[in-house]
Amino acid sequence: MLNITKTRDGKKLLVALEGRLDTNTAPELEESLSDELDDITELVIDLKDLEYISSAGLRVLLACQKKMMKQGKMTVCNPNDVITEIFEVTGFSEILDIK
Amino acid sequence: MLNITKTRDGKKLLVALEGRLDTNTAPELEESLSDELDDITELVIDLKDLEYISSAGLRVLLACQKKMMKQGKMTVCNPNDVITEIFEVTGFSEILDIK
Amino acid sequence: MKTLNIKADRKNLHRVLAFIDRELFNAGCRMKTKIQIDIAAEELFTNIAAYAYEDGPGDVYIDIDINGDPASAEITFSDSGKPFDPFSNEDPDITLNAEERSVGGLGVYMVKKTMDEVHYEYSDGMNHTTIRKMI
Amino acid sequence: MKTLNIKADRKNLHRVLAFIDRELFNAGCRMKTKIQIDIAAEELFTNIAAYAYEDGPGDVYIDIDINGDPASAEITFSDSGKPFDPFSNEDPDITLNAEERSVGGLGVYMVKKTMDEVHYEYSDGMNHTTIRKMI
Ligand SMILES: Nc1ncnc2c1ncn2[C@@H]1O[C@H](COP(=O)(O)OP(=O)(O)O)[C@@H](O)[C@H]1O
Ligand SMILES: Nc1ncnc2c1ncn2[C@@H]1O[C@H](COP(=O)(O)OP(=O)(O)O)[C@@H](O)[C@H]1O
Repeated sequence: MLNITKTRDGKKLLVALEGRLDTNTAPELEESLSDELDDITELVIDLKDLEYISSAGLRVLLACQKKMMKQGKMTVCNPNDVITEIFEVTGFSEILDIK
Repeated sequence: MLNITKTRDGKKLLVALEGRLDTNTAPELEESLSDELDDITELVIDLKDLEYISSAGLRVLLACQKKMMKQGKMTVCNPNDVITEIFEVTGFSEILDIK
Repeated sequence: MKTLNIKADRKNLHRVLAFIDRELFNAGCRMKTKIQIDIAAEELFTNIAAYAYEDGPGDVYIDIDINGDPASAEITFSDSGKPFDPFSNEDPDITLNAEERSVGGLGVYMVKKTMDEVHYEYSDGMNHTTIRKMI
Repeated sequence: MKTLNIKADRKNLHRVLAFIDRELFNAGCRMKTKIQIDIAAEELFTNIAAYAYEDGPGDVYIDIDINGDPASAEITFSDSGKPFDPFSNEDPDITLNAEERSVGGLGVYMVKKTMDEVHYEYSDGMNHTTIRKMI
């Protein structure tokens, strides 16, 4: 299960994820953000309540990062221990701006 | 999340539960069984893949047990450690026929 | 110590558990203990949601503190609803058979039985209900 | 040792994880280790679902065995799809920046990096892919 909470403030979008970003739920996030990012210059993805991420989830984060590099910036915050480790071993800690 | 899988064999009904039987999902089980039990004489509830049960879940099991005592029998099987302990401290291990 | 401030609404149960689980996770808690603590937290939170406030959901503050060696999780639910000590309820008679059993009173009883310690206090106009369990 | 026999269909992922989690739970596994093992199992199972069988989902057998002191979980995925050693793939270049990075090849790499041991064997017409992790 994945809960996605989006809060928009002008050209800034905060996306809070809760639950699991896995092969079954990653398409939901992709879908939920697809129309939303066009006029956004600052994207913040809050992982505080995200328990779990698999490569399907990393793929969506990478696609967002690529898009946002063209039009502004993206920050990822509050990953838990397991997710921090996943970011490290996959090199995503170098690619993403993690707070 | 709760997955309910029902398998009917004449007057016997096997209900396999998977996930969590909590305050939010217990009504789903109640609803799912409400029309189903009328002509059943043997009800088996398989808890093998049930992780979690709260008092809301016990309430539904008790209601099923009361109904089935009038018309046949009910068995509950494969509870995990946590659920076995819950059955013990609440006296449900005396009320239910647990396999 | 971490605190979550949330509306006492049953729909928020998964947020409450996500908050608690994160702290238990960081403390290296075992799966079984986590599930027991989650069940106890569900019982207390849904009772506050159901009974504490008469005119729609009020606030609940949930504090979690992990301390000691061996480590314990101590979780306090605070609400400003009507004063009520859940642990003063009479225990249900668990020796009754199915026909005689009613369905009430099991939640708080499960909390008492599965936690290592429970505690209630009314102060500053608030109910403070605390559970403690070794993790 | 416990075995689950299931169709290699992504929709069955939660059943695979429920099966694995139950054994980890009974063995007193910590939450963090459980999540790491679940992620690795997801990667291997979804790869079999995506690539192993050409004409619709075939069977997968999942064995889990917990042994040793300190205890390890050893999980083997067996399928009779096309012979393929996932651990022979070249590792992705994780030093590339976002623009240069492609999205493939991360799954198996995560498994290698987060498990204590991985192993592949083709025998009796089946792929046997094994992971081991101390719990
Ligand atoms: N926070 C609370 N505020 C007021 N009354 C409460 C509160 N929690 C529990 N109660 C009362 O205690 C009773 C027993 O609660 P519980 O053991 O959870 O069982 P149940 O909710 O199934 O009746 C409830 O029926 C309710 O009358
Ligand atoms: N069980 C399998 N059978 C056949 N090919 C596989 C299998 N598992 C993985 N592969 C191949 O290995 C590649 C890398 O897999 P993986 O690391 O999971 O990344 P991704 O699936 O994102 O490409 C896949 O693209 C696929 O070509």
